Amino acid sequence: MRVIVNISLKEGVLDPQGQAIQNSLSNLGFNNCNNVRTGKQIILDFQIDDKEQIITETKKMCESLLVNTVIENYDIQLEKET
Amino acid sequence: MRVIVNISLKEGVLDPQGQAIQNSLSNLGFNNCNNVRTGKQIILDFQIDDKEQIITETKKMCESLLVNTVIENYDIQLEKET
Amino acid sequence: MKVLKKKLYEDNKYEYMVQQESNLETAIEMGLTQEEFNFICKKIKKTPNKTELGIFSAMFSEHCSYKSSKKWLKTLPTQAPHVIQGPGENAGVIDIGDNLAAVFKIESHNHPSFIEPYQGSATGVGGILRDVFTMGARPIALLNAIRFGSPSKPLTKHLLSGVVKGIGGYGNCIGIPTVGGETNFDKSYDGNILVNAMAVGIANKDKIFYSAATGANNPVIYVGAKTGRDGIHGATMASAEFTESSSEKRPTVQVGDPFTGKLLLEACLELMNTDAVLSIQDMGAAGLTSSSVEMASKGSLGMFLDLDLVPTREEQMTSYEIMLSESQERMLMILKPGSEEKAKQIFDKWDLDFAVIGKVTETGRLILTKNGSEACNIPISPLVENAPEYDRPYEIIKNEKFIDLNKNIVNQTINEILVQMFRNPNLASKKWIWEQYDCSVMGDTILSSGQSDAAIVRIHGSDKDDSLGKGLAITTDCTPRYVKANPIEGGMQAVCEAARNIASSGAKPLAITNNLNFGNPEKKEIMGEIVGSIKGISSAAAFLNTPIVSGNVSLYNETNGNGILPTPVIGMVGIIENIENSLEINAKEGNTLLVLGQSEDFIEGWIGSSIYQEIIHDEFDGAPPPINLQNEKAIIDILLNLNEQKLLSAAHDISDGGLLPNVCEMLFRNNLGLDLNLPKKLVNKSNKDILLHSWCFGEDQGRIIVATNELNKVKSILEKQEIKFFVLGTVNSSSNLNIKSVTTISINDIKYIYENSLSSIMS
Amino acid sequence: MRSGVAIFPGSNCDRDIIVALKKVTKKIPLKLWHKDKEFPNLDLIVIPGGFSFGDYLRCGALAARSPIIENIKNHVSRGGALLGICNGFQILIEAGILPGSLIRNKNLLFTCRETTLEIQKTIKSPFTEGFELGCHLKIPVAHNEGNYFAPKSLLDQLSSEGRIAFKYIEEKDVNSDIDYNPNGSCDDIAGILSKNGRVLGMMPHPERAINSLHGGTDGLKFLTKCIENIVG
Ligand SMILES: Nc1ncnc2c1ncn2[C@@H]1O[C@H](COP(=O)(O)OP(=O)(O)O)[C@@H](O)[C@H]1O
Ligand SMILES: [Mg+2]
Repeated sequence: MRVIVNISLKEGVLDPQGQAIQNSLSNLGFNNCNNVRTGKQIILDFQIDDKEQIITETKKMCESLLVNTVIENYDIQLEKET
Repeated sequence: MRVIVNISLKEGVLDPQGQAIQNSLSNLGFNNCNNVRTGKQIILDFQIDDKEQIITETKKMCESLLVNTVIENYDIQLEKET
Repeated sequence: MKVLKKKLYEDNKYEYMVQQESNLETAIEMGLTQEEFNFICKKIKKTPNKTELGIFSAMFSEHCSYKSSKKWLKTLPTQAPHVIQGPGENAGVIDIGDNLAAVFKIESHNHPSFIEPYQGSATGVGGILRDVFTMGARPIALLNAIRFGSPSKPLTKHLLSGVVKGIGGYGNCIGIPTVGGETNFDKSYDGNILVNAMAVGIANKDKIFYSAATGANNPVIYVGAKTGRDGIHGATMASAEFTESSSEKRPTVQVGDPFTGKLLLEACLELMNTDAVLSIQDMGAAGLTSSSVEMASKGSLGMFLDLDLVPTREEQMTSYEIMLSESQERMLMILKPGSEEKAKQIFDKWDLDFAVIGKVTETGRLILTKNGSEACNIPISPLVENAPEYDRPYEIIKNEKFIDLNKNIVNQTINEILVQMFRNPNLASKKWIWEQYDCSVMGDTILSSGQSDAAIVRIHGSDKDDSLGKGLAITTDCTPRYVKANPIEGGMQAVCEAARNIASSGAKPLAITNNLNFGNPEKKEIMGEIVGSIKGISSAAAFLNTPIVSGNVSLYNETNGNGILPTPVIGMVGIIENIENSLEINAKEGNTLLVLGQSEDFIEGWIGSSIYQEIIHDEFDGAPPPINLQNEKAIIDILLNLNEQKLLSAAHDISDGGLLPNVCEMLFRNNLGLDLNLPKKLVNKSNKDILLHSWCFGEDQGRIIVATNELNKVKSILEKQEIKFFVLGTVNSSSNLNIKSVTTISINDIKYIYENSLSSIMS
Repeated sequence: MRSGVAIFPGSNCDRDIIVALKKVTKKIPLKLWHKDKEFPNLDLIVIPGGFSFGDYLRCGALAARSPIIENIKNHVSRGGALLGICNGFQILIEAGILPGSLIRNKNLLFTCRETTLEIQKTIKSPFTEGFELGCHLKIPVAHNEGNYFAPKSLLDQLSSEGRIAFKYIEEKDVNSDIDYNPNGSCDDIAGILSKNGRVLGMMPHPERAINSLHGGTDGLKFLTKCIENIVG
């Protein structure tokens, strides 16, 4: 079973990368986009199938390692195996 | 209107960061996860509302800047404004 | 306040609300005391609104006002003919000849780095760099003095790895080499790490920029990055003790943007090359508040700012937020009227915000408007000149216990102790750290981490066809366990070790910047540590003619009432006229090693508060090694003298761990060996004899090991000058350090431990 | 010999390479700004190291979309020589001038240290022809993302076309755990050439080894030979 953790910067936290990307986009002529933020994804493949267990474990992983909860938010998404 | 671009490494491209995360996870006792890959998200806020135009533009952005198509895949997700 | 804060993001009427009057309760929540609040009301003849109170609270915080330490800082020696600018400006400035000046300062980012190690340390580096280039100097080197808790704790690893990544992340990206530093571990830092960053720059002596505002009606300019809601009230956070609930303060971390930092650096230096800038100040702690107040106060003028003109990153920011935001990479400048357009072009070229946001006034007041109405109107002088200054009670506690060798039973051999020492990350190589720092960008690094006792950076362009050029030598030093045992001796020791390190690299010590890291000054024994250290630093700095030209104080480094070891870090800068004479620590085959400052009669080494003691007894105790300033000065002078005559090929001062580990360090690089001479009285002692151990591991001060190929010449000079010395032996290619009839130490084996201990802890 | 150095916001080794080129050519190279749409014909353009655009998005990605890149491509198609060092190499890859990709170092740490390079057998190129096959150069690296990655087919192609300029190589006498390959790059690749041999991308910094007092002089030797052969 595959789980995707989406990690984004908390509202109000500066995202210099997003700003630099937005500048480049507008230099390339893309002017319809007025805000760019960046985030991370971590894709985890579990060997077990118990959804509840997977979610509980992923949460623990996020809090203890994957996410810098000082400046980042996260959400967990379950994906069907393809 | 908000668009999320999910960028992931192509199958077969080495992901040292994913590997390191997996090692750390298993050192922390999380052993149910047998594969970790990392990806990026780019969140774009558009000032326009025409969905089709947004998607066409986002595709262009991806091909010309946001994605290194040699090693990365991407998908585009439209989000309702909140 | 909490309820209001929550509303802040939802309710755009907040601006109106913050202009409401405050009361004592709000003042206390902002970190002010009742007396301070009453004082403010009296001085400004009204009850401040919340913006005004926020400005007072920031300016009165320990971080900005130095209220606990000011009385004592004034006693530091700050004068010398070579001092151009002492403490009080963004950085200290000294004359280094050829119409050039060295500009340098050290600063702490302890609390933010504990909360978010990467961003906390990165913004620390960014901040200290701005302090230096604000003065018109191009930064040429960075150093870092960092301290962590027990190395075995997972939290320590997390913090260390984050801090090192953050320091490297900023310094590497902005392209200024990180050339040295120091790293210590002690359980007292478990809940309170120290991250002190030092930057050194070079400016033309007649193009130094200062912060004092000049000329009523001159335009006030905001440049750099946009203002966001980051780090609001960071200065008060830096002045508060940590408690369990301080995690609530987390969203206040600032994010560093070294890319914008680089653009700002280049743009400012480019602008400073014109005649447009009258005064300039970076926005550091307490952002726009401290920069505007300090500029106005130093010029005895007032300032008017229209906060609607401040470039902001987020919507509906209130005057309170704009004034107290600690967003990074911003500067405030006063320009010559009429030069705005020229200046703007430069900032446009570098894609940076540029805005005229107000003007200098003669009112002596800080007046702010927001949405067309007045948001703040207060006199400036009480913010600075009348900021509280405490004469806190203190008690200097000295551990005067003499550690009696005869009562020490040893059951370990010299080899075993050496192995434990080099396994200890305090003594092990810090290569794992410094390899993450770009040490050679800018092309002028001559010697950096691990190569010599002080880093040497060439003064750019000083190399001409006929000369390889001159350089600055830079080091940071402090031995907190000595300071704990005796603050005065410990303070002196830090200065002396720094000076010895500078001299051991072949350079002449010139001046000091210092970072005083302590616990809660409201406790009289901690205040005693502060006062004692300052006394020690003062006497040594005065004696060695290395005045203090800048510095920083970080107090309340406590978690749940447990203070850190007192840590007054000394950053020292010296000069070497010919970089060809720089000295590494690595000895070469055929060199003779001798210790300056130690005689044949010396056999009983100082064990009190030594690393040896920690290994044998698992704790530190006893008086620290005493400092004799005359001796220190004498060996520094003689070393420089010998080096000028090109008689030396390496040097290394004896510090942590004592003589033997420091001899080993000189042999590591080239895998060399030595037959070590012992004083006659020690010959035939056993491998476990306490006297022999104390000779090998005692931490007596005032000693430097030098390597020479001209033993006879050196000897005769030393004898003539009546300098004590002891010949240790001649370096050979055997890779064995042999102590005759006692033991043989394999340099390769020990080196392996030395080089890999830290990386194996970290992986 | 007319050389130019292309400077992007965030470049930070521009001054260093200018000093080095001046030392070799006795002339001050032309500074080119990332927005420059025109500049005179040059014999050599160097894209220096640094963190162009903060390394944001991907190293070199934003710089590779700058206006100057078109001109640099024209310079290359005219047969001009082009050298990308470190971030410059990353930019050349992002701009599609050189193939493959540069990903995070294997140890995930920024790494600054000396490396030893071995000159490979290559097609005719001004960047290698001054050296005997297999000769060693000591040149430092300092980067976060220097791990050259390419599919097997591309690696084979590069090798058969003689486009691998140098590889990291182990020194004999070292006694430590440290890997001679500082970043984990495929086949220990440290630098690659374009098809015509006139473009070189390399991670190590030759401009940091031009002084006997620090870094040694192998970088100076390298740059001197390159310049001799570019002028021809
Ligand atoms: N955090 C650090 N960053 C860079 N270099 C460091 C750091 N910590 C230690 N070093 C380097 O390691 C070497 C040894 O440091 P230290 O043991 O403090 O030396 P000494 O005892 O001679 O003062 C020095 O060259 C120093 O610059
Ligand atoms: Mg030291």
